[in-house]
Amino acid sequence: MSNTGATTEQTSQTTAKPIPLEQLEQVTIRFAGDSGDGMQLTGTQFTNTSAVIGNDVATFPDFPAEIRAPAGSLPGVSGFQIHFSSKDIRTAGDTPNVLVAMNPAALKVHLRDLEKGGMIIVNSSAFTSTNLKKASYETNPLEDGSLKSYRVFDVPLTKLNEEALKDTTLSKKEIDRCKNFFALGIMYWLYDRPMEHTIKWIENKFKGKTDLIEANQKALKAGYYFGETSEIFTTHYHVDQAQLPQGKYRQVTGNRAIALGLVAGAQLAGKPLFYGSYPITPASDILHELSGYKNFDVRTFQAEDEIAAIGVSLGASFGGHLGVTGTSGPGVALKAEFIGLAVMTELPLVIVNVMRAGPSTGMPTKTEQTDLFQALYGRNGECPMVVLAPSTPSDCFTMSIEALRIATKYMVPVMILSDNTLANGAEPWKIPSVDELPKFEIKHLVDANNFLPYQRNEKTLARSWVVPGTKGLEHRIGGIEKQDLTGNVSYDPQNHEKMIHLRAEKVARVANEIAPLEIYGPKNGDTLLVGWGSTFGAITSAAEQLREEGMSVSNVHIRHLNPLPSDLGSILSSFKRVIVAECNTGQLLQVIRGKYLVDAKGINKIQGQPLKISEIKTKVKEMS
Amino acid sequence: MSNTGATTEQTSQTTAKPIPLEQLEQVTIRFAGDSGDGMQLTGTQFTNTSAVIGNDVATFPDFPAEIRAPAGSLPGVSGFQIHFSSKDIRTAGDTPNVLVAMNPAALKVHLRDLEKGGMIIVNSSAFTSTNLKKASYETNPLEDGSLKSYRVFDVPLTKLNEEALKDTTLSKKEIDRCKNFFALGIMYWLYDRPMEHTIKWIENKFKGKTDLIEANQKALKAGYYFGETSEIFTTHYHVDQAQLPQGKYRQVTGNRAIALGLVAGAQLAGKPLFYGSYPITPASDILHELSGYKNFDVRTFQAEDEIAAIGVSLGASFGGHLGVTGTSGPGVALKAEFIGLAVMTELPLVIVNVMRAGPSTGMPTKTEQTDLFQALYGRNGECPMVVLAPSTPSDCFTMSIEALRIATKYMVPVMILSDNTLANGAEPWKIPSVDELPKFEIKHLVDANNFLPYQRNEKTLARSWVVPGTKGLEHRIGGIEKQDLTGNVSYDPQNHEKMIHLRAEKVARVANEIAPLEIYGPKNGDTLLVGWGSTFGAITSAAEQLREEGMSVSNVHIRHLNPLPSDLGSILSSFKRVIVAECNTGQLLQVIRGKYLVDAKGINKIQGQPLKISEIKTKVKEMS
Amino acid sequence: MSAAEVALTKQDFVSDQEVRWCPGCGDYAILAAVQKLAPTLGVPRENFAFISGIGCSSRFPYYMNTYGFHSIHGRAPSVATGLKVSRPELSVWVVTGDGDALSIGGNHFLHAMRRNVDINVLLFNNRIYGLTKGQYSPTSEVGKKTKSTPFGSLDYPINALTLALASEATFIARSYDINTPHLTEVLKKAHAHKGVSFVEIYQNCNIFNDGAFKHLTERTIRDDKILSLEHGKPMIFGADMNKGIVIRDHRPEVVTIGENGITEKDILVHDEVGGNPNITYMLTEMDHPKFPVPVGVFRMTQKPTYEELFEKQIQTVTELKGKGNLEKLIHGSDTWEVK
Amino acid sequence: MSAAEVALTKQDFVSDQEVRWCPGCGDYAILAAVQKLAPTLGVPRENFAFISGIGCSSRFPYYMNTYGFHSIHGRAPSVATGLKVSRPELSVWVVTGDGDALSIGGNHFLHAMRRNVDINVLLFNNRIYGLTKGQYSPTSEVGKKTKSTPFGSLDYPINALTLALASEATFIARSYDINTPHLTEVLKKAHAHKGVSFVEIYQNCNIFNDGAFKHLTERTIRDDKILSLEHGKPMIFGADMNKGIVIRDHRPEVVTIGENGITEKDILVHDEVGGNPNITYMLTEMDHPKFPVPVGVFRMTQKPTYEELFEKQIQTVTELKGKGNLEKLIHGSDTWEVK
Ligand SMILES: Cc1ncc(C[n+]2csc(CCOP(=O)(O)OP(=O)(O)O)c2C)c(N)n1
Ligand SMILES: Cc1ncc(C[n+]2csc(CCOP(=O)(O)OP(=O)(O)O)c2C)c(N)n1
Ligand code: SF4
Ligand code: SF4
Ligand SMILES: [Mg+2]
Ligand SMILES: [Mg+2]
Repeated sequence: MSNTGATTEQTSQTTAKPIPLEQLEQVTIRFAGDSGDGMQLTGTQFTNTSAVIGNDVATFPDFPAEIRAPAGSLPGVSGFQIHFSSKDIRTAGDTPNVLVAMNPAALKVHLRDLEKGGMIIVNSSAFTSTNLKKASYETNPLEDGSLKSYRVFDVPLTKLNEEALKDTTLSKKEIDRCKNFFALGIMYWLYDRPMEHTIKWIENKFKGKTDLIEANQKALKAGYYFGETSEIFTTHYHVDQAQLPQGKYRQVTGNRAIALGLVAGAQLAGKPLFYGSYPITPASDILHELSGYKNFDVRTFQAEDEIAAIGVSLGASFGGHLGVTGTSGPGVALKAEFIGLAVMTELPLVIVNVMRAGPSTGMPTKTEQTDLFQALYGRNGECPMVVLAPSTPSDCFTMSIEALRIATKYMVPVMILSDNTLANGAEPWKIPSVDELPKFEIKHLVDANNFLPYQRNEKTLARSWVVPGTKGLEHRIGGIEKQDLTGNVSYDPQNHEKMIHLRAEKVARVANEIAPLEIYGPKNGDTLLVGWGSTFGAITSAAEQLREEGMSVSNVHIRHLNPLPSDLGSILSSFKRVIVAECNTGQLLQVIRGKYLVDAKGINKIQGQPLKISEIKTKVKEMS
Repeated sequence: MSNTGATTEQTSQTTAKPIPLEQLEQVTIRFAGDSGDGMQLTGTQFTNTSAVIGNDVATFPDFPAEIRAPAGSLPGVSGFQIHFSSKDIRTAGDTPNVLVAMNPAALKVHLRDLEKGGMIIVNSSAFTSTNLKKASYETNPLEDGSLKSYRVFDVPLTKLNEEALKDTTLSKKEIDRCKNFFALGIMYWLYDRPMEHTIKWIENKFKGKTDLIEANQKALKAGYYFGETSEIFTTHYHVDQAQLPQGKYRQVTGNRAIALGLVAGAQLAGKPLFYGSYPITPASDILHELSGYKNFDVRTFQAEDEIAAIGVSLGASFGGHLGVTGTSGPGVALKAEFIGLAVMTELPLVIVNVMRAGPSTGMPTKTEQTDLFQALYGRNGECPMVVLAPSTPSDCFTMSIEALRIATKYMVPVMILSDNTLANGAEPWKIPSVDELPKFEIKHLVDANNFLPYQRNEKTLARSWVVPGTKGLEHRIGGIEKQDLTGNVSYDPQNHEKMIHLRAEKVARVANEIAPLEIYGPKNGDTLLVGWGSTFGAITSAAEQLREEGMSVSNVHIRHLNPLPSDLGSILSSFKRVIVAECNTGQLLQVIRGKYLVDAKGINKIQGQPLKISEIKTKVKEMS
Repeated sequence: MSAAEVALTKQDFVSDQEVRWCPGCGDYAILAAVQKLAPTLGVPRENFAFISGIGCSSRFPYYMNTYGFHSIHGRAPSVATGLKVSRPELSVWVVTGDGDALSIGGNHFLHAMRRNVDINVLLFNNRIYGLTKGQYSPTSEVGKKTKSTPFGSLDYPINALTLALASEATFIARSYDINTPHLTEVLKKAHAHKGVSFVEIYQNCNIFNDGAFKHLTERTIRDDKILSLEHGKPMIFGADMNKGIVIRDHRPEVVTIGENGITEKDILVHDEVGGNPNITYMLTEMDHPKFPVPVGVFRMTQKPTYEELFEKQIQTVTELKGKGNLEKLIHGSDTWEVK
Repeated sequence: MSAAEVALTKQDFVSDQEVRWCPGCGDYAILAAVQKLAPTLGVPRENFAFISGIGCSSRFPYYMNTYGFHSIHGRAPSVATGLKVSRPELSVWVVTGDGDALSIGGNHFLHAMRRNVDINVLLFNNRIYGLTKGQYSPTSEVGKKTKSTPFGSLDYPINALTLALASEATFIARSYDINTPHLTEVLKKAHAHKGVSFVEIYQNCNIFNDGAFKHLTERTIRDDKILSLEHGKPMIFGADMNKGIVIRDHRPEVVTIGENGITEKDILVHDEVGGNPNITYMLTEMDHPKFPVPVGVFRMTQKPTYEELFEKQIQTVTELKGKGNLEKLIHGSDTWEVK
């Protein structure tokens, strides 16, 4: 098992038997099994326990394609990766050090990602000839020597678990469903984590079902003690607490953070939130989450399609609520015409795009950053829109509030570009105090004197937000070009050009709000890595590691994609070489080249998978 | 009346009275009147006669906004501009030299475009107090001296026409409807054109209605003789034949040329054409036109919306027909998701976008080039598409054939970007001989041996086009990522990246088909003007005139926007200064800067009106 | 607010925008009727909102001096739904055309109907696309020759009323442009109805489809061609008021009172309130030339509106869970402290 | 081609792709029924095309060893229409779900019905969004608790059959996943019908909406809860075959044969061919618990198909004008010569 920290040997304090406890700086584990094996749950438990004991953690689930594949088949494999560390980490880890494989298919699918020499813990009970066939293994990999470059630990998990639970009242099927806790128990022992958190969680989860509580807890403990006593393992490991900033923490995924951010934003503004959406992977969870928050003055509306979803949200914005619509790439395509209407009518609206791999239906459960062009340019006419890109799951919270604030302050639609990596990846989040969050005031015009629907605020160029029901301010809006000030229909050539510039200028002025970019590393030098969105962790870590290796590499991460931060140009010109790393064929790259005329190059990956630290490092070295 | 040619005085040969006949090189006339005044017809007649007698001509209609406004009102004004010349011309003229105004509203709307000192022929009978009020004139401009910097010719057209036709059997209303022919008659005399063509046209048009034939012909002649005898005019004018290439000519608008090109392309390929569309200004005429060609194996389908329109067309392409769908910007937004499916399923499909002023509903009857970004980038995922842009009305014919050829040869969707200027503008078109047109063969695979749906032609990378009904080649396609070769569903990371590159490479290889760019002017020098689409005439003429004025200005016009011609890069680098002129805020500009890293600047106009030669010249001078 | 403070007049509902329909267009009469009706409804002017899609008809909001939204083609029902759900106190009207509502907007139309949002949907049916200059529409008759179908259209037309019924619209009615009193009465009832109200209005497009309803609505023949539905009254029509509708063999039939022993008592009585949907279906399907075309209110049934249910759910959940606490929400259930 | 040369078998219609539905999903039974039926229809395998949208159900084409197109969400009817119109000789089937057809695809659905294109539309109705993991659909009952409606859904459901009838579909039927013989019979008739055929198939999603139709289709209660429509037969149902449907007061009613003097002769006889649409309407609206749910063919009427009219128009115009001459066409009527 490779890791960057120094390792020391010491005797385990938790067990009597003298199994050496090795100190590690960080570990990446991939849990993999059949969709029905509960790997997401196992991974989440491991994660939460690790977080609670003070490690820094980051996770990334790898779901099977949307349809449930037959049990034991390759497409049915579900994976969950957790990276935990005694240092500050930013990604779910490039290469797992450990693979827990609950069946042959899981081994087959995930083996190629495991580091050479890594540890494999397999549920050997599942390596039956039927299962081997389902996974297209011709011979049993546990026997044919094909795994000899790894450290393989055969554990007949199914059987051991059955054994452990044979005295319970559960059916055989129910017993089998507990085996993930048996596996978790082993891993808790192996990485020296306490069982308390999970024991409590089981109690809560199965409240009222004593037999299930007992069985699952028993499985967990049995696994733990099996690790301790079986002599299969000759070492176990400890990863120290990380030095995280003081405070209260929770785990949060990007999708949940968006939901929470939208609720928070609405409450800060003192307005109802209206979320119109049509289900689509991987954005549906935002709808699910928000629909549970009805007591927060949150209104959710499942529309007949994506077009109607943005339509009702725009209608709600017209009515003075905070209209938001969420979807993924193909849904954004359908919303394009309505986004144009929002631009023209200058109403506030937030559009969330949780990007997935395209084009077309593409690979709905996989990640990609290929919708940037669509966000910037995917509409008819000159139709600029503010585009924000959170860079971590918890940043989704911040940027959602930011989106609502900008949308209402400038009276513009704002798109949030999240992606599958952020949406389903989790990280510890230092919970902000509500008092610290930026309140923002929304004023609806009510004064009927000298009212002109398209008169603008001098600073922001925003027109005023007048809510139907306000006496004396009756007016009409629509998608035909508007006359300056009055908002009446106008075909006047000069007026048209003026309005096009006004709408563009309004978006441009949002740049005034953007804090100076944070430069990770020296402020000038050889290479500047530029990124946006979910690649933040990988890029920043890669730059950091390259600096540690003696190279001159800094990085900036762009969270406002339109308008771009005003200091970006001067930062770019402070480096000899600019490299834009993104999960597409070079979309931000093209924008930056065109705007700043720097001969930037791209690091591009379009595999439906996040960029890895090592991939970035290798490429940067090649390009230097 | 200003004009660039020398003028000579000679005595008119067609009249006995010695009214001097002045020689002009070129003239631009704007006919303007109420929607009901028949100005489009009048303009077209004048154009056709001018073409028949050998002038070069170019026209541009300026329709009122879609809704019919009340008679006499400002929004109800309809205009038609014709530019005719003894030299080769390329635009409908920057600034009219002559304005024919049938009522006060027409005068009000169009006066600002007229050259200072220009000629105004007004129908003074229409300058009643009611009409003046409708046109928001507080005083009568014919009397208040506000027109003193123009040469105004008061003609009580309505009255004169009534007089002339008082002996016919027509009702008063019917008589009034003939007055445009009276005006046309005057203009024929004034510009020394024969009446034959129009006399014949009237006969055909009103076949069987002798009274109407007689009346209209009478009005025409009365106008003509009024010009000759009334002594209002002290000069009349002659514009010589232009030196056009030998051959047979007709007038053609861009919309008609697209329809003809699509039919021609289908016939050249020996396949039925399937045109699925939903009406939208200014693209509807293509549907109208094609729906009349049912005897050319043309199938037209008016769908329930734009999404269905592209859906049926893609279905027809799947069935082995040539699927085409046509619309304008907002419709393209709706088609985005289906275009992605066409990219993924690698079926041939042509999408016509007749651009209009946006964003949103915008100004539907006005022109703009603002959908380039949408064409290139307006879809989710990495979703490249071939984009072509005809540069003149008749080039629409050529590019439509080209689009069908590329779509079927490379198995890709192809977008044609036309615009309102091309769509409704007309020019003489040297009719090609059918034999000269490039035949292209389409082969549907029928051999069932070793069939793989996504196996590719080595040169084009096209997969084969297999038509349902072909025995042994049953296969399934769809929008989920395809496995290389088999086309089966695949979530494999490496395969995904490979397929993204293959689809991009297929589009990139279309560059092999593009002829070297024509450089107008010297092959290197100070300034290169770059353009695309309908600005061809204005840019080329501006460059030519600037050269004549001694400046070093060349231009290239890009007809293939994706992929860009492979020689563009080296051409750009042969000039000190690159200026991209377009009717948007700089879309091609941004693409060129990003791709070639040249510090190109833009000349941009977004007024819903075409760029003028003079505007380009002024800007180029400012920028030099 | 329940009533305007100062009595409003028609003029209060006329906006400052010049009306831009073709002279003679049926839309003028409908506009005038609405402008005249609006001040009588007891709704403050600022509480009216007119939402439209795209089409000649959809220009309507510009001419009403109320709140208005000229949205995009076919999508007005969704904008109106969003508005009504967030502002239930408003009187929200959708103005749409046969292309806007039934061609591109068919899906939003049917979902608006089934949701029973309390909006009033006025469909100006001129059986043509007016704004785009005359292509056939989903309500055009088969064989219609238009710009896009020079040899005749092939699609069988859609019956908007039957579609509304199939989508369980709670208020369904029909009227026509040139009968202001009838139109006004129908619109008044549409407004009064709690729940979605659908009104088809036959409207003449004198430019691209002139006379489309002449064979029904012209004053001289109207009585014979149109059946005016009135609640509680037998379905009698005809210049001599001697024709009536009966149902025989589960089909409607036209009979003559006084012939074959038919008396007024035999004639089907219209029940717009407690109506039998099977009869409503027969009525929506009755068409020229076999039958007179029914106008008036076909049905008016009660069920909770979408926005009522929506508000109630929010209330119920809030009562159950208590007003949400943001601090608690963002903490979630699983936190830990780093010291 | 009128018949396959060598007799085809079910196996010929099984593709090489592994079927990826959840174990126990109702889709399996429907797939098996179609694969078994296909070889018996006398259509060469290469002349079948299955077109779908997106959803679990829409994976169907991948498993049929025929031509297939897995298109985008809700749009299958348009792709199928384009294909059928350009290749009338093909047997074109649309496979869709309740979300695919009635939510995002509602408009294309209704326009496909009204056009009467000769395609067979199979709607797998599981009253839930399966693929996106369990949100309510337009056919979900009011108050449905799902991921997106934890406190219950508010929208009134859509009745797909009534909607098809309102859109004038010429063939309307219903069957259910677990009754293979019935389903096969219905699909066979759908195939035989010239014109659009709409078949709603109740389908169990055992993961996200398990048992949605259990109260109707379970073997033990089926006879009491389901009314099997058979042409020319009285509408009798019930375990003891003693319940029947009569129409009273223009409403259907359940009666018991042998009670109150009711005999078999009083029972309404089903006429699927010459059917009275007013009765069809009553049948499509009959629902649990008040009524047994009808299955079988509700109606099967004849009118020219869209593609027939389409072809005929091309022929007629071509006969009238002569085969088009490209040279002449591009010359137009107004040319001049430059010498
Ligand atoms: C997305 C989109 N597609 C097409 C159009 C063009 N369009 C505008 S109105 C219209 C149809 C109008 O017909 P109808 O709804 O019957 O209204 P009418 O003009 O007859 O009142 C069409 C096709 C558009 N504006 N937007
Ligand atoms: C444009 C678009 N929007 C949303 C989705 C996500 N999506 C896929 S299938 C589906 C609904 C599936 O429900 P249904 O049609 O009933 O099919 P089932 O899975 O139940 O068979 C949705 C919302 C999508 N693929 N594309
Ligand atoms: S085109 Fe027809 S519907 Fe439109 S304004 Fe004119 S008359 Fe009215
Ligand atoms: S989710 Fe439901 S409908 Fe989809 S495959 Fe599974 S059981 Fe079938
Ligand atoms: Mg209409
Ligand atoms: Mg479903």
